[in-house]
Amino acid sequence: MLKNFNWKSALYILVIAFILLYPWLGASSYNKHLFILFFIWSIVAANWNLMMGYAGINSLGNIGFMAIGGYTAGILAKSFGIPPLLTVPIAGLVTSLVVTLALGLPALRLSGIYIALLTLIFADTLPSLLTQTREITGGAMGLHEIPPFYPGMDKTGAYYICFVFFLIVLGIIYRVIHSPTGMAFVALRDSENFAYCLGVNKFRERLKVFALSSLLTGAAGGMYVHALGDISPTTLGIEPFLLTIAMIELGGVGTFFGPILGAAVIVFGNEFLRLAGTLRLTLLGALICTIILFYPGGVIQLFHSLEHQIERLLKRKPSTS
Amino acid sequence: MLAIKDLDSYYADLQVLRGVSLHVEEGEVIALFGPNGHGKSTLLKAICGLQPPKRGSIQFKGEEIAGLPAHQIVERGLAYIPEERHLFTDMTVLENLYLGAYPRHARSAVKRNLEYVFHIFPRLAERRNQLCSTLSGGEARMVAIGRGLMSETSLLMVDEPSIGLSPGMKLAVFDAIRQIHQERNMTILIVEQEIQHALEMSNRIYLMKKGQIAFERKGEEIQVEEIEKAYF
Amino acid sequence: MENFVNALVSGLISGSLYAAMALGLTIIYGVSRVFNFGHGVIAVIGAYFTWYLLSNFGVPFLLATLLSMAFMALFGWLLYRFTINPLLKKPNWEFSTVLFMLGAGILLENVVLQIFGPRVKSIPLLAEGALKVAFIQINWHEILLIVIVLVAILALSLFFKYTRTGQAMRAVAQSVPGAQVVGINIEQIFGMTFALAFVVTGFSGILLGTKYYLNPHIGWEWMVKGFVIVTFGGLGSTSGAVVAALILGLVEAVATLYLGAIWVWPIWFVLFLIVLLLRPQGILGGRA
Amino acid sequence: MIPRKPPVWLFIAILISLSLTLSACGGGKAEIKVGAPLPLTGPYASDGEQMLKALQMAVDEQNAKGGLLGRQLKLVTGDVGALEAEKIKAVGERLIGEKVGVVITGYADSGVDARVFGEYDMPFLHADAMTLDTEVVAQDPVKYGNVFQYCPSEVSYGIDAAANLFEMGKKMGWKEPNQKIAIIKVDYSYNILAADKFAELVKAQGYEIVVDEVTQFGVVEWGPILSKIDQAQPAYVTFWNLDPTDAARFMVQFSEKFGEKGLNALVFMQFTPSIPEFLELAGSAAEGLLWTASINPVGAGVEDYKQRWIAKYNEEPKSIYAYVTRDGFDIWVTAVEKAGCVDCYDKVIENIRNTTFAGLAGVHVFTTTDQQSKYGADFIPTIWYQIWDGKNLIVGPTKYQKEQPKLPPWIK
Repeated sequence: MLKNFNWKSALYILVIAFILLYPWLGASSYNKHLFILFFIWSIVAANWNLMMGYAGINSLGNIGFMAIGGYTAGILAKSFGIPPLLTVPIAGLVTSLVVTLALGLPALRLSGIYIALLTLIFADTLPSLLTQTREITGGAMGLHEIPPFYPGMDKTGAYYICFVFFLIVLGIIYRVIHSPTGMAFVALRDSENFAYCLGVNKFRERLKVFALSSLLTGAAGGMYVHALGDISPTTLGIEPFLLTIAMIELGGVGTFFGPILGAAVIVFGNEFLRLAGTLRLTLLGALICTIILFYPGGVIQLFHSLEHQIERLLKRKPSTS
Repeated sequence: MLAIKDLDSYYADLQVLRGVSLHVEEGEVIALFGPNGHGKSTLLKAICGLQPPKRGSIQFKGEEIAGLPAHQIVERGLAYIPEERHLFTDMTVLENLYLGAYPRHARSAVKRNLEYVFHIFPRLAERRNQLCSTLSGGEARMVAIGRGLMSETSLLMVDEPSIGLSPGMKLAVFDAIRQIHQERNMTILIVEQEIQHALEMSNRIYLMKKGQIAFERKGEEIQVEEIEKAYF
Repeated sequence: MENFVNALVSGLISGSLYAAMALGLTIIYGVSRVFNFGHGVIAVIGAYFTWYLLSNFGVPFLLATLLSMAFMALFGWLLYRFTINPLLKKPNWEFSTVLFMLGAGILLENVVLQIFGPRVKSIPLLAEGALKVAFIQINWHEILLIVIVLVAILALSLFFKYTRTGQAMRAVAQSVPGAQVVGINIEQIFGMTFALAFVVTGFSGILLGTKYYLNPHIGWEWMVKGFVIVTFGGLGSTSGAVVAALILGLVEAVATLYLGAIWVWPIWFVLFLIVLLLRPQGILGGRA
Repeated sequence: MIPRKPPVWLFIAILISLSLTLSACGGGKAEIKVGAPLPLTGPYASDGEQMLKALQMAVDEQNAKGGLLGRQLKLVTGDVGALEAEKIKAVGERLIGEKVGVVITGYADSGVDARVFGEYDMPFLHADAMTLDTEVVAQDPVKYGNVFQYCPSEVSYGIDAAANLFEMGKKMGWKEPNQKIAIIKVDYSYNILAADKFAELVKAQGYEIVVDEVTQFGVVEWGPILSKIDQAQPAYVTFWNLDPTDAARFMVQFSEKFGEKGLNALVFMQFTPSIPEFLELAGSAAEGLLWTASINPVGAGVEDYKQRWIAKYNEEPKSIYAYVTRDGFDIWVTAVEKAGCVDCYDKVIENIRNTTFAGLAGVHVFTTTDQQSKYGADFIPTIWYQIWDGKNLIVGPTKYQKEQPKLPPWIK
């Protein structure tokens, strides 16, 4: 165990410790807000990456999953007074059930870009469904004043609850990636024929990922509405969609830490870029283009090269001194 | 005509060709034998520019062509007929053949070459307006060879032309290749697993193993059994 | 009955607009397998460029269109040469091009916003007046629109069938190694494909601009509809895209008439699902 | 395949430029920050631009006068894009973080900005015209006491239209052929709540809603919906959709369908023709259209303001928000001057509550229940316009009327 303890583990512990202590280190409400967004979006991105990067399901509809979860939790809490401790898991289950049956079963029989387009259209259908059901969902107005996790919750409370959720979901994803199922995905991704020989049932394995990923994304939607209090069809708009895709690609597709790093860059970067006024999106677009052209592996690639350099330094030291 | 020296080629990090050297003289038929996965196809792809080699030299008609893009190599009169055929399946036989004459130098000879292809493969003339996706395996192979001939080539590289064909079709394909060699005095480099047939028509053979040339012989000097033994 | 026929006419008009949205997309995807996620913005740029020439220099419509086509061709070729081409050489090109074009889309959309401002612009109609037959009434502008779209599609299919470059594009579309083997310069053909597709996309932007009006953001909507149509009709198939566009346009009109506008997307989704499950390659797509 | 070494310097350059932009936001201490969440990108950017110009001009003019209580003002803006709740919240949190003394916007809303700024103490003045933002004030006046809407809410459109639309026909000398009404509304609370209020009130008057169509933004082909209108032959066609392109397409296609054939109906729109693009896009198709706006540049001093605007920006003010945003600013300035301090929020808010301010949009007096500007001819009037010769002519109410309404061309 001690042998495994290297500077990297130290770094993880430092980061987690920092996040834990941050509200006590004089974080402004704004910064806490950004961290909450970061926790939730990185979960959405990580699950999306689980589908896209690991299971090879090129879904473009995950924002829709999140919205289904968010609306489910919001309606349950607001109209039926169910406590958030229950609405979040129910939101996840409902999302998983609806999405897997209505979208996963048909979509996974298709291949490649067709899955992408079917899921995209699925997500685009949701706003008109919301309009049709506006007595319950509020239509374009959305749902507001959704009860927080507990009465009188402040930003710090939401911060810690979302952080715990963030750790749990990342833990699940980590386990999944390193489980036999996860290995099967990687085998599928790398060589379909080889995986077939190993007896991997592609459809079933993919359906499992689909169900799990939509479950966690739906739950993230539930967390979102309880932490922030509102949801409306604008959450399904083109910009959140683009930004989440950008998180995954920017961070590094098919890596565990990629989407988390990407979410950090986008959530914090996008907010900082707000200072650039109307040039914000121009700069963001330029940033995405630059990174893809010069860092095709995403930001994680940069970290890997840094890691190598640090490791080289660490190795060299004893011999020189 | 073709002289290869110390060719190294990689597939990702895996070295597939290790210092391959061989030569093909004008009018010769050269057979390249060797077990599967030992670099024969890679060699042909390296020559025609589909998978450029990492090191070494390829001289074609005295000119260095290693590392040139595929289309420039075809324009110099070198045709490669891939094992996978790579036909344009949603086009007719005729369209496929016309596209074979895409290189500039081949355009003036389209009519003559087309007649010649139909002379060698009368069956293609019957099927000229049929989509390639509807052809049988043997017919598709004929289109692939015909498409190669259309490029007004001086060296024809054929990769496993008989693979996956019925015995009768195999014979027809080998006959056609022999006919092309005899009637047009075409230089041919052929990779084949049907050792017997290929050996019969070759002037010389090379045997490749583990990315290297194991040996080179005159066609009449070697027996099928000897080659088969060398595989193991 | 009267309403139904009028709805069909509306559907025909929407359908031809949708076909215009899908054309450029299907050309690029068909040849290079790059899914252009910046498609809508490219159309918007073509339209804005034309609008700029029309309103600031008083250039005649036809000349403005031609100039903007030339600009789009250059733009497409440059974009391919300096960004897509290097990306295509990398192992995960399929998704990196998607993301790159997404990023480029955001970038260009906001460049358009910076240059031309947020206010809505309009491109003048192609013709005034209307044709009346019994109770049916269609504007000449819209008839012209349908005709232009049909002519453009016909011209494209002739180009693909009979010109050397067009044949080479089809060859590349069907088999890249096959095309290399017959001596087609892949990079050159890709470059020309992007130039051609950008011309077509820019041109469609002009047509759409007459009806939709222009703002820097409108392109995303065109793109999403274009995606639906292209998939519905069969990726890479021009004729499939046209058929799909007409079907979806008609379905939209009839659904609006009898059920209400809000039903259009859900019905599209179900239709889409059915078509994809029965024919995963789309209505007229060749291969899955 | 050997991956290319990424140019680390490029990445570092990006990081540095990011942090430079960041550090650039640190400012002086003595100045008062005016926070402004505005839609600067996205579909509402053209209004957002006008709001920004109005606030910039207000701040500049105040500073030229020696500032507010001797302190210079500084405008701090935040882009809320397409009015996504998430963005408004983030922008809100950031403005609060910058310790702004007041938050003013034309509109920045998807129904959440009142909630975001209601959490804090400094005054928040908006002209969202949305019940979603005033109902929270009514529900919790203590918590949301700092939120003011310096215009009436959208339902006032419904109330006003139900009261005056039928009068307009009579003024034209037109007799309604039946009591049928068509409602075409977009799924957006600003429009839907107004339309629903209208429907409720006219039904009580004995009218019948024969077409009730909800759409989403971005309708291109109005044909099928126009066919429904044709079939139902209502006496009134009312259109509630904020998007000027939707509205312009509707009018163009309406006049194509009924221009010659005729339809014995008045056509009414909520607000949208006030967005300048509408007239440009709809052109002659809009002739004869009736519409109302609940905020209008009708107050004293509008002409002078317009001249100052032209002098500063070399162009005319382009939307109603070029004017009305200034009222929000002036109300706050007056209240601060009266209080003699900026940070004494309770005092400032109390002064705003007791405002009687004659501004560019009329006389602002806030209601005690939900703190929105009172609606009415003596307060903030809803003005009736009819479009003739490409111009918006004021046809009501009587106090402001300049022209007599006339029968639209499609009534034969």
